[in-house]
Amino acid sequence: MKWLTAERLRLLVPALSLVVLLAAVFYLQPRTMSYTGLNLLFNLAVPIALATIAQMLIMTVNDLDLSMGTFVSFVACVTATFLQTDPLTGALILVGCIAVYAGLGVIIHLRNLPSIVVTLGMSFVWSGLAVLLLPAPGGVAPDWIRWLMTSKPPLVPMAIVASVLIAVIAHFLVMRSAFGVVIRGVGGNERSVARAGWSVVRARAATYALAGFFAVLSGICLVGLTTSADANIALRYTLLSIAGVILGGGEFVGGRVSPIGAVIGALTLTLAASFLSFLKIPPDWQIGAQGAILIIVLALRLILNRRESVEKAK
Amino acid sequence: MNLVVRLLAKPWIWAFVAAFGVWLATILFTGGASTLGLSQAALTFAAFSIIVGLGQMFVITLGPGNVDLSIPATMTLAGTVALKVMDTNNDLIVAGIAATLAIGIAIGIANYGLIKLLRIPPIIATLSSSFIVQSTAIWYNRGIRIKPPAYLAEFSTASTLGIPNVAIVALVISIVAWVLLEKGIYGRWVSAIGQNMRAARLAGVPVDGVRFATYVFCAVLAALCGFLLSCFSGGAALNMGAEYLLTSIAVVIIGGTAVAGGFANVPGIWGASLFLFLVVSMLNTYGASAGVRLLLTGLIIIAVIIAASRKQTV
Amino acid sequence: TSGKRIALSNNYAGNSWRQAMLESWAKVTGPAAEQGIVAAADAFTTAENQATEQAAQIQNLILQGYDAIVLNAASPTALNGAVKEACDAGIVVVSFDGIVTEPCAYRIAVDFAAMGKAEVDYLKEALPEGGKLLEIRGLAGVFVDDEISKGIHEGVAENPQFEIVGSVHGDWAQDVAQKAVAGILPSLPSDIVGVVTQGGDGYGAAQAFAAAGRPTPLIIMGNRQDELAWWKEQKDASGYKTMSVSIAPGVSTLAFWVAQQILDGQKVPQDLVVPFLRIDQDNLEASLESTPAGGVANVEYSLEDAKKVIAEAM
Amino acid sequence: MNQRPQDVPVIAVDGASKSFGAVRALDGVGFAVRPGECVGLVGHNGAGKSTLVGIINGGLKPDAGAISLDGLDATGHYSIGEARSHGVRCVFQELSLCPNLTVTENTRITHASLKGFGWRRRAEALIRAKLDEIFPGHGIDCRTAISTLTIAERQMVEIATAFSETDSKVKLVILDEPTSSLDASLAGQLLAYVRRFVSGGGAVVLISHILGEILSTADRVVVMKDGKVVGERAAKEFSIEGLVAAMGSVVRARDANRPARDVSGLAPVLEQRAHTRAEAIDFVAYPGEIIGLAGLGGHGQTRTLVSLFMGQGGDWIPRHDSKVAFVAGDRHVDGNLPLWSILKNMTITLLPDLTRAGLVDDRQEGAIGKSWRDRIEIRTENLGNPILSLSGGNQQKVLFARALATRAPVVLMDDPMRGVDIGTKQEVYHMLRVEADKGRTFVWYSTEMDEVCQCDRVYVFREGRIVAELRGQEVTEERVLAASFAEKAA
Ligand SMILES: Nc1ncnc2c1ncn2[C@@H]1O[C@H](COP(=O)(O)OP(=O)(O)OP(=O)(O)O)[C@@H](O)[C@H]1O
Ligand SMILES: Nc1ncnc2c1ncn2[C@@H]1O[C@H](COP(=O)(O)OP(=O)(O)OP(=O)(O)O)[C@@H](O)[C@H]1O
Ligand SMILES: [Mg+2]
Ligand SMILES: [Mg+2]
Repeated sequence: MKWLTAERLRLLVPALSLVVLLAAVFYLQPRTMSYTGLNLLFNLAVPIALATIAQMLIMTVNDLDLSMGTFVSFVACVTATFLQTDPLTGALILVGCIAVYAGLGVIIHLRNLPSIVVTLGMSFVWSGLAVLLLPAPGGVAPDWIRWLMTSKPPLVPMAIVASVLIAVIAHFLVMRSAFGVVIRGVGGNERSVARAGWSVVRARAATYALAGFFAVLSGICLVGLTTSADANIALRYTLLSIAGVILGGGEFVGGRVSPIGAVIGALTLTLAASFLSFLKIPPDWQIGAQGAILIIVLALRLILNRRESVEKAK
Repeated sequence: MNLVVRLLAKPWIWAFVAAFGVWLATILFTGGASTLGLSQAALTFAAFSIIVGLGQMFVITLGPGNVDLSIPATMTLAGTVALKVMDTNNDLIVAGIAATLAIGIAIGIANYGLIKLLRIPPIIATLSSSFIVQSTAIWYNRGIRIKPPAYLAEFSTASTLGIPNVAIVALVISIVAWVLLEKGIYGRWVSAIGQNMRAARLAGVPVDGVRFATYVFCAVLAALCGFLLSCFSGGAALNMGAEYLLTSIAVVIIGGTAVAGGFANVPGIWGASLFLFLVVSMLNTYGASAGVRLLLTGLIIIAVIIAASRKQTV
Repeated sequence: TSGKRIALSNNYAGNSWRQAMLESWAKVTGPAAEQGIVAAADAFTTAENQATEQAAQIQNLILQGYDAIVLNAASPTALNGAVKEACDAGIVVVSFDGIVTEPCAYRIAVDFAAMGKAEVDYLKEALPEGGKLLEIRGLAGVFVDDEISKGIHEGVAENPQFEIVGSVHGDWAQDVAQKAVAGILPSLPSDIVGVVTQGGDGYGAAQAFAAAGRPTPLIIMGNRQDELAWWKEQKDASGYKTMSVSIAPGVSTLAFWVAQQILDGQKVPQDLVVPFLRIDQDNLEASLESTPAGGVANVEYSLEDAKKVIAEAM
Repeated sequence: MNQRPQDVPVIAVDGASKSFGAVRALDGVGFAVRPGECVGLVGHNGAGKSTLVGIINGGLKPDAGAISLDGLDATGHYSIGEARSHGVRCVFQELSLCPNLTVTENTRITHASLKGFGWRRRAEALIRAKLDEIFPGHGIDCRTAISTLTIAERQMVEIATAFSETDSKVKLVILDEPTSSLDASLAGQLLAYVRRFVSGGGAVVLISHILGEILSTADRVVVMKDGKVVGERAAKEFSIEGLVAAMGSVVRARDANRPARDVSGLAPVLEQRAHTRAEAIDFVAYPGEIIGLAGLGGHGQTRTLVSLFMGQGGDWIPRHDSKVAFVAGDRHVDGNLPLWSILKNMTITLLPDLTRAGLVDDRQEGAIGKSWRDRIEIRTENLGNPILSLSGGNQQKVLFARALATRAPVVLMDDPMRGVDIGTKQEVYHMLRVEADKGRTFVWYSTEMDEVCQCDRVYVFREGRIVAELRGQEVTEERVLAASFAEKAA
């Protein structure tokens, strides 16, 4: 089985879990097997998928972003306020945010700081800015994003179209493009990339900026779905995005990531929650069941990891 | 002079410098009148972060990706169960402590079981188990608040020679942790595993045993902290651990422990815990709004980290 | 309405108020379903207190074909997208406690601002000469926190004899409030006459004052049993006087009946107001008696109560 | 002065000095490479070879000294980028590929000009052609990730990448111990290619501790010692003994192969059954033996050693009387604990013996560290220095001490002499003999035939299993090679 490379194998597990979960959901609730059904199942996964891609980019260079959730919340606040009332200022703020991300990459590299600490600090900063901007929930989504997120393309619902698009674009950027090779190289062996004459600072800054860009998209899409924002709207995206990357076969260190897997991971996580609500678990255990399902899905990786190691041994 | 240079080289010094700075800024506001009260309050509340921080420190030292996110849920479960077991009865204190320890040990075993047997990355494994633990706490007593036995309530809120009892407990635990880390073979092993797990294994370190013990140790400390906190605050609440998720990680890394593992230090946890409490007090004292408070907390954390960092040496 | 199915979408279960709310729901809807008044009344809770997660949950409830969704929302605005989808699918949405602004939904609101103002009105009576106040707020960035605080500040503006000299966020959690108050207390003047709160935090504030060795000022209480019990203790010992304002968790049952009435084809106004639960010096004992140890003071509603509330609003 | 083009050095450093803290790694070195020559660079561990390479490569800035490229002064603005654009390439001793990327993608990392539409196709063609040219019949799939390749294959890829050209011509390639992970036949292919490259006008700097290949391949040999150049002559004028003398160590007379040890009546100390379906020989070790594991690189020797080690347990409960100790060869991956001091690195395996009631006895630890430092001459004044402050060879000695200091009756060695200078090797060989005579068993995987031939008994590996066992006088280069290639040769 030559075609079953380690990389493909890594994709297979998340894909398989998604299919199994989807089959289970279809079985439990046949209503979901429709255009609107699928859209409702998956549309809130779109911003999560974008945040997951952003987290994945950071993880590509062996870093971790603990401020993802607060950052997306902040972007959502900006989108629902400035971007709506004063698009130019709003856009400038968002561009500024991306620049801040690039700056974080530079500082983390130059001062040799652990990304976890810096982003932990940043999570307070973004959260503070969001609270200052929107002390109480509110704001209104700009019409164009509202239109985009609720548009109904023929045959395939928007949620699926958007997910596929995100996966394809991210795959091209990270796995196929010449730029993607360099940033994955930084994750794999930073020293050798530097020795080959690349500026690792610039690579890291670019990666962070790109991650910031995807996170900004995530915040905008989120507001498009919810119609308004609050300062805590996306806090759980931090852990969700990390879980999505891992579920999708990515690893914390070594530049081993899979954008398609990450998107599938995000979809799987969203679907897992739905699956549970279709199961009608007693309220006491609804939270626990989410933990259980995470464990089960991740345990699936075990079986295939075994295969992978057998493969390697050969 | 020499002493100053040596002190400045210590990784934990910056946390203390920062803590002292905000302490000074706060008492200056009242012209020194609040010195004693503030110091006592700081010691009291820092004690809880110190106890969970110590456990988290050993886990983080195990190397990249190791972190325990089940600390808040463990605290909650231990607090609720222990108080229900004791049921305000002074005679059952021993039973309550036994229940606390048993819960810590059980959760530690479960966490490492997930990590080892199912090969789930620790960050996700402990997150998943925390959901289950949280559900158990909800199911167990539905958030009913039971008062601690009078002895315990008295002990945990009183002071000895002006030092809060909880701070003394934290000090004792810290000394034990310091000896384990700096003088004991266990500390060596943890540090070796954190630097290079494979090399440590090939050097004869019982990797599984040490990692297992560390996760159990961390969970036991979390349980103990939950127990103390619920006695201190007059009852366990279902959300009482929530703020210790980020705090436990933050005190470890602000305290100068290497996020990448392999290097830990105990004094820094004290500096960082005091700092985190004092910075909020300072901003409250100066009347900062929630947004500004969060913003400044984040910026101060980043500033401390940058001050403590060294330039990248290529 | 014997064929109709009603769902409760709840965003948080991590404190005793929410637990009491879920219990009231089960207590009232269980018999209603048995008697065939409705076909089903299921409760759903999200794992984390997040608007995005709840939005996904609402979308799932739509897919499951519920006829009505009773909603305690994580955000007044961020769920509007999902609520609109539900309305478009012909589902009745009744929000309570955490209400939503989407016009198609019904709202059972508590006038939070009035609640805040009532606190100051009481203080005006109890402390005619005025004085310095400490404010304990809830969770930053949340609608309820903002509203209550607004009411309080309005009240203080109208009564210049009062002055708020400090303000902290207690996140509606007793231990967080205790910590925040302990941190700011040393730097506050010693002549604090009153503490205005948002409920759930009064006991923590009392503990903090006691720990700092300060005389206990007049602390407005919430409806947790430990707050009431503490108040009773103080009252018996020294004639301590205060009041308690809160929302009864049983309001979930009112929402249930309102939803049932709407499904029954009754005309119901879009906006209903429920009075907040107020306990005074003279009805303290009675309330305390009916409150389970460690629980929350509560009122459950019957179909008749609901009809009365609706009729009053017409 | 009128110089012919081939006399203008591709690169020349003059009076280069470099210190790392108190360590003076380079001390006024003059070094030049001309087109069309292969310069051999030799010296004991820590002599400063890698540091010199770093300076030529642009990765390290010298504290003093001048650098010129093609006769033009480049001092001050010399950098990695500058070096690369002048066609200077480097193959580092420790592999510097990205393990998560494929062979093709690694080529892209080294060649910044491979970009834009269709870069992948171009990169693949480029690297495949070069691999075919240097190592005919290599059998490497360019689309697989580096992490799935064996060490030898990775080394081949790295070498091929360095020699491949895109926009700028490759003028100088520095090979820092390129053959340490290659078996004899691959090393031969490489050295033959180096000669071809040189005769085509390229320049090569070859660093190796295998002096035979230096003498056979280089035109000129530069000898370094303690940060200085102490000898420089045409290769023909050197003999191995002469080179060693110049480096400052003396070659000991090689022990003649000894008769097979009589192991009858002894109980084996370690055994492992072959568990492959294919025909294979079981592994057995008796007290006092030095057992060699031979065969081509990457045919299961390391895996066998690791499984012998892991098979002894100790994952959960520390073993107080562990039967085995391990000496890592790939020290960055399997050996070093990089944050620690030399002392802590040395005593980690021994630690349970130095522990009472869970607490480590610092005094005893220090004493043991000192005695081992003196016994195997680790070049450091303070054992409290970080392990990474030692040169590669000295780090390796620390790993040796780590294993030898224990009471374990069996020592497993995973090609432990990689990058160790010849003087040190001789000392270690001697030490092994002495320990073996005392009854210790050594299981020794080595890629160097010299070392294999010193063993009492040799297991030859092919495709993950043991295919031959040679004893005593049977242990000869020819027999080992014959067994390694048996099927292919047929
Ligand atoms: N980055 C560094 N930091 C500290 N010391 C260093 C560093 N690099 C080299 N050294 C020291 O400089 C000296 C020369 O080292 P170098 O690596 O150049 O020796 P070498 O000849 O390559 O030895 P080997 O044959 O063992 O590789 C050694 O003593 C080494 O410890
Ligand atoms: N960042 C660093 N800090 C301290 N020492 C370093 C650092 N980088 C390299 N060294 C040391 O400098 C020396 C040269 O490094 P290098 O990695 O080239 O080893 P090497 O010469 O290839 O080793 P070997 O002798 O096994 O071939 C080694 O002793 C290495 O440990
Ligand atoms: Mg070297
Ligand atoms: Mg070397």
